Amino acid sequence: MLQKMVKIQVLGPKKDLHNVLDLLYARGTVHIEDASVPTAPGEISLKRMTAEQVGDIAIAHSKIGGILLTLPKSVYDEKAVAYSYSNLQAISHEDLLVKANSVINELETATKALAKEKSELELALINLGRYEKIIEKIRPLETSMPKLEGFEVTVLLIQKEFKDIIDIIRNTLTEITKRQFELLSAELDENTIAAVTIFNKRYSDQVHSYFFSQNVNEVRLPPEYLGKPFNEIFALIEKKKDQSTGEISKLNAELGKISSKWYIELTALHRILGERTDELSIFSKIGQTEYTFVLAGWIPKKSLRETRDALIDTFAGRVIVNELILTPDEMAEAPTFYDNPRFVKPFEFLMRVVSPAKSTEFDPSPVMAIFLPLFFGIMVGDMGYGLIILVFALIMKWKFADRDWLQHLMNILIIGAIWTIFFGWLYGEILGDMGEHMGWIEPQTLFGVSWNRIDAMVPFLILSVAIGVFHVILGLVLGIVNSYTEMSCKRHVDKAKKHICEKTGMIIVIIGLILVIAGMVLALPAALVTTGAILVIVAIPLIFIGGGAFGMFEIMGTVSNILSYSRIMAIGMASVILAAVANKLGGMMEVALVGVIIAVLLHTLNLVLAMFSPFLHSLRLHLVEFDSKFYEGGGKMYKPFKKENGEKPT
Amino acid sequence: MVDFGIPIGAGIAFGLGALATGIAQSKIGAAGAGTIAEKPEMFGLMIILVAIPETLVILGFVVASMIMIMLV
Amino acid sequence: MEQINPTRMELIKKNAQIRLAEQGRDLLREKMDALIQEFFNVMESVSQSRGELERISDAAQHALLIALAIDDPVTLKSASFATRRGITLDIKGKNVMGVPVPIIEKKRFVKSLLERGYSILGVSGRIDEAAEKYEAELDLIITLAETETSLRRLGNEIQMTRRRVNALEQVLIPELKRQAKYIEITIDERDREDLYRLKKVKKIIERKKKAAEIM
Amino acid sequence: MEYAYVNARIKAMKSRLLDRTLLEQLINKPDIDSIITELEKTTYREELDRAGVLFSGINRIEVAIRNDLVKKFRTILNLIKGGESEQLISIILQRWDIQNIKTILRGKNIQENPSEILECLIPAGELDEAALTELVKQPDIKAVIDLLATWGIVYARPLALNFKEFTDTGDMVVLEYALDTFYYEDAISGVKAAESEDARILMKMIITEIDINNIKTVLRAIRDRIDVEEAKRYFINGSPDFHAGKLISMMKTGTIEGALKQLEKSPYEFITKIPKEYIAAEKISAFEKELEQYLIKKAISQFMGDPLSIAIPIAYIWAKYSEVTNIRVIARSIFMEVPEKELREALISV
Repeated sequence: MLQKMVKIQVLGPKKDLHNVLDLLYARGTVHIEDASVPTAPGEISLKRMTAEQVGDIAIAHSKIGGILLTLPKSVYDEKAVAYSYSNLQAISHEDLLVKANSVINELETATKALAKEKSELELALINLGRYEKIIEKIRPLETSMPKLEGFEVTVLLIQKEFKDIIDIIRNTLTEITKRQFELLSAELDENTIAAVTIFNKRYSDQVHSYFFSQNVNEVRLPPEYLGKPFNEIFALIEKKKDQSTGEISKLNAELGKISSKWYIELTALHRILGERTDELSIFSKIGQTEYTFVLAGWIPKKSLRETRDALIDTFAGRVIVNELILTPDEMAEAPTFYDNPRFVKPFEFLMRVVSPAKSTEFDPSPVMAIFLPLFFGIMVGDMGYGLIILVFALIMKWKFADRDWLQHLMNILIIGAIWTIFFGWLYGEILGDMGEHMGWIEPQTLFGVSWNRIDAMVPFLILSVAIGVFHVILGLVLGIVNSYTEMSCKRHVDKAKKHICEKTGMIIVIIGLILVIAGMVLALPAALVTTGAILVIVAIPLIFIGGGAFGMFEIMGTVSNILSYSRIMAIGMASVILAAVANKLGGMMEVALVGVIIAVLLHTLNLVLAMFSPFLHSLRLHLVEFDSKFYEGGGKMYKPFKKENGEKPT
Repeated sequence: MVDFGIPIGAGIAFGLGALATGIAQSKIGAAGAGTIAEKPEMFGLMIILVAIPETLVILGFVVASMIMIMLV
Repeated sequence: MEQINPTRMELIKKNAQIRLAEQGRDLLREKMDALIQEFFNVMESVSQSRGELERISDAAQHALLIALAIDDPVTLKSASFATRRGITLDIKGKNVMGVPVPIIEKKRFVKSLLERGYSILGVSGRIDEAAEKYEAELDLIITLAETETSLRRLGNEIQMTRRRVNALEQVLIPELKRQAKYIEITIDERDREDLYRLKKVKKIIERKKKAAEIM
Repeated sequence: MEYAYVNARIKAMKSRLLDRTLLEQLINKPDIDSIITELEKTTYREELDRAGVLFSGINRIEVAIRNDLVKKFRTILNLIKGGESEQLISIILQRWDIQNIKTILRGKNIQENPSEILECLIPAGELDEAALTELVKQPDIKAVIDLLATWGIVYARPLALNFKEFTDTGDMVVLEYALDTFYYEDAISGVKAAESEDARILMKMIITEIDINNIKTVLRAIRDRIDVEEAKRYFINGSPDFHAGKLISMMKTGTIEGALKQLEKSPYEFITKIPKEYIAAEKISAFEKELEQYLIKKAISQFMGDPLSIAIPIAYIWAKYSEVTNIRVIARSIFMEVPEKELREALISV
């Protein structure tokens, strides 16, 4: 369940601010909000506090970030970083700044210079590629030109639609160079023609100024390649490329050297400076007047008293804690604080991953804690598998004691495994039908049905759909409850009323439909069928009022949601059949050992599928079919002002 | 003569469901890969989303088994 | 003062000087009045243009800010490459009551859309507007340069004239008047002395005459 | 081309674009440094770190967001490498090539320092940083065009064709205009040749863009009292609704109101509803803003289009563009202490 939150205002003399913050930090119960924003219109907004050192630390932080960006990531050793970090943690603010700045002084210029040189080389390399492309295209043209001393080669690029200009150029060149030239042209690509001319250097200026005024472009090459034959240029470019690549790798090595020496310390410094900046940034949320400070925040109702008493005791009444009386609209802004019994925690984790609940709505995690493992158990339902999963989960828990998310998942698996064993007993399954074959166990009989899954397929399907009906109706009821609480919130009244209307209608439709269908299949008295039909007819206007035309589609959606629960039976069937196949194949083998190996392999496969698929589909049933009936999510998490432990850089 | 109608019908029911699931999952999988590339924290949600079209093959399986069991 | 010759001739000279100074003073006063009138005329237009300039430079700055904010500063810089060129101004002079004031050849800097040197298709209207406002500002600044220079020159002239008038009025004319007065007094004094002396001589002569009769 | 993969990645990238509340937070920041701190918490962190080595304050933000834009566009080009969709996306990104070549030509025309020119280039198109660096190194305009021709880059064509007129008149507009018309003509012919659903989607966008450009040109020409014959040169052909005839009849009304009146019952009717005082003041930027907003909204609404088509990359490109613009507007406005109301007016609302 979610804890009820209250908003408080802490007021006190400015000189006590630091101590108040220290106390709150140590308590770790208050989720601090910006106090300088007026909560109601007409209220004066307060000036914000500014922390003195926040600037310096932020600058050092981002400078170190900049250095880290230029360095290649060297062997990242979380342990070493953590060690270095904890060492740094012990130093005071001032010393930390001094240390950070000395590191910056030592590294900044060097890394900047190296990075700059490297990026220049890289840019040059890209351009060499561009030049190479054109040279490669023109090279064949040039080979057909005579090579003459004292003559200059110029390559022109001409748009195809101006190809007539070539003749004009030829004529003009004849005039300028007194026939001492050669001009060859060839198509370069679909739009351009390349023309290579060779002429006496004497006329260079005249020729170039003539070209300058025409609709032609000269091929431009970097100055160091001017006047060289293209083949030679090509070779030169290749050489230059190799050279640059070599230099780049040399620079990389140099950066790598710096990195291997400093990376760990820099990472630790960066992390701690980041934390300090965050910590100091809390100041910008605190409002101030000339002599007092005002701090606003949310606190769980159950810790309010304790925190208030602590503040009042410590500061001898100089600090006041006001509990603000909020309208439901304002309450909707409260952060979400999950506070569930231990066995629900793993499911709370799942919900948080998807989208945290809003503080005002019903938290589905407890319901999930009941049904998700139950569904899992119904689907897998095998004593053998259940035991193996249990052992597996326990081993994983023990092996990866430090991974929070894995712990949560394994806890879910353990609860699921217990249900699996129970349902295995019910179905009479140990490693599929092996238990029954060996005579270890018999399917139990309940409600006149022997729950052997392969035989009792239809009852199973009916059971699954029944679970679906129950689950979906539960979801709808929760939806009504949520909408009812929402009605206290003014801006949502209309929406909430409509939701209630729609959801009630939906429940009635479901019941009506069931009556109709059940009546027809089981030949129930006609009165029941008629009642069902009447219920449906009554409910449809309700849905229409609540959800409009779209609501009508929702009926279809809801029905298919219910049918979707048939997956409980289907996945279970798939699992049991695969297990049976494994046993059968294993049994068919002549050599016992081969049979056992095949059986073990198939059972393992089935087991892996069994852990994954039923879990996923139970989760899906909750998130898609169940939650969509009432859950909105999108709340902001309660983040009390305290040290975040175990926080890892993302 | 053996009546092939029932197994073929069951096969079609299951096969088409599986095919449809495959098509849907390929798109969702690609999109999921894209999303995870940008936001690794979405991994869990993506797995669930990829599982959603499995409804089709599961319903196909249910129908197929019903055909096989109820009509034989 | 000692070197002043207290003669009647000198007095006549001084009186002539005083008249001249007074005439000059009156003339200068008239000139100053005229200059002041001109000064106020120019001043009015300057203060008007100043207000205008302030307004237009605010608008220009705002337009520039909007352009910078929406179309990246580098786009603006790129557009500025297209429009960058020097400005040549022709400056002539004119005389207002003997004061040389500059006349800047009126050339409009506000360009039309097609004259800015960039293709209008690739440059947003925001940049155009910023350019236009700055061109208008430039226009105004140059007009203002002309009028403000005139204003300053007129101001200087007025000050100089006033100093001259003051010098005439406060120093030269009183001094001359004092000198004339001195000469007058001195001449009077001398006249009285002469009279007395004559009377004394007359008395002595009469006494001598009487004595001669008695004897 | 596997759109499922590519578009899923792009959609994930889209989900990391800054949302309204974050922009709102940025607007409420008191100074540039706190904007940087806020942006450091987003995907801009890496580029901010990189830019922080050389720049600070507003420049750091601007350089970082520009580089991030370039990086994202390059990512998209790399993702859809090969086949028709790459060509189509390149058509959209080529606008940056055009802008870059223009900048280089302008810079060369006034003999600007190469490093100054290089600073103004945004290598978000097909011409990468390497190519632009080499182009900037060329001594003059002719050499730039020659190098483009040498490398077989299409823009050499319109430039070579009009170079003579440029040398005769010395008017850079000739070359710029040649590039602009070439871009749209080439885009239309490229898209027409493709004849696929993707091409149809892109065509709609390009036509809208051409219309918007033409309407802008008409309004600007009316405002600056430019002769119809002169203005006609600057129309871009290719739009079925807003062809030259329609545009000329808009121009002939001689007033902004008259021209706007002819827009009634067209998709661009919305600009006739602009406040009267803007129409009276002939404030082109107000119209321009509405038109651009329309284009961007239309492009971004493509996210709702076919999820397995080019619509998604198109939408992303524009969404990214508008995000970067909005960040810049906020940063600049806070830097220059512009009142919040004006800041909000300048934002592109998405």
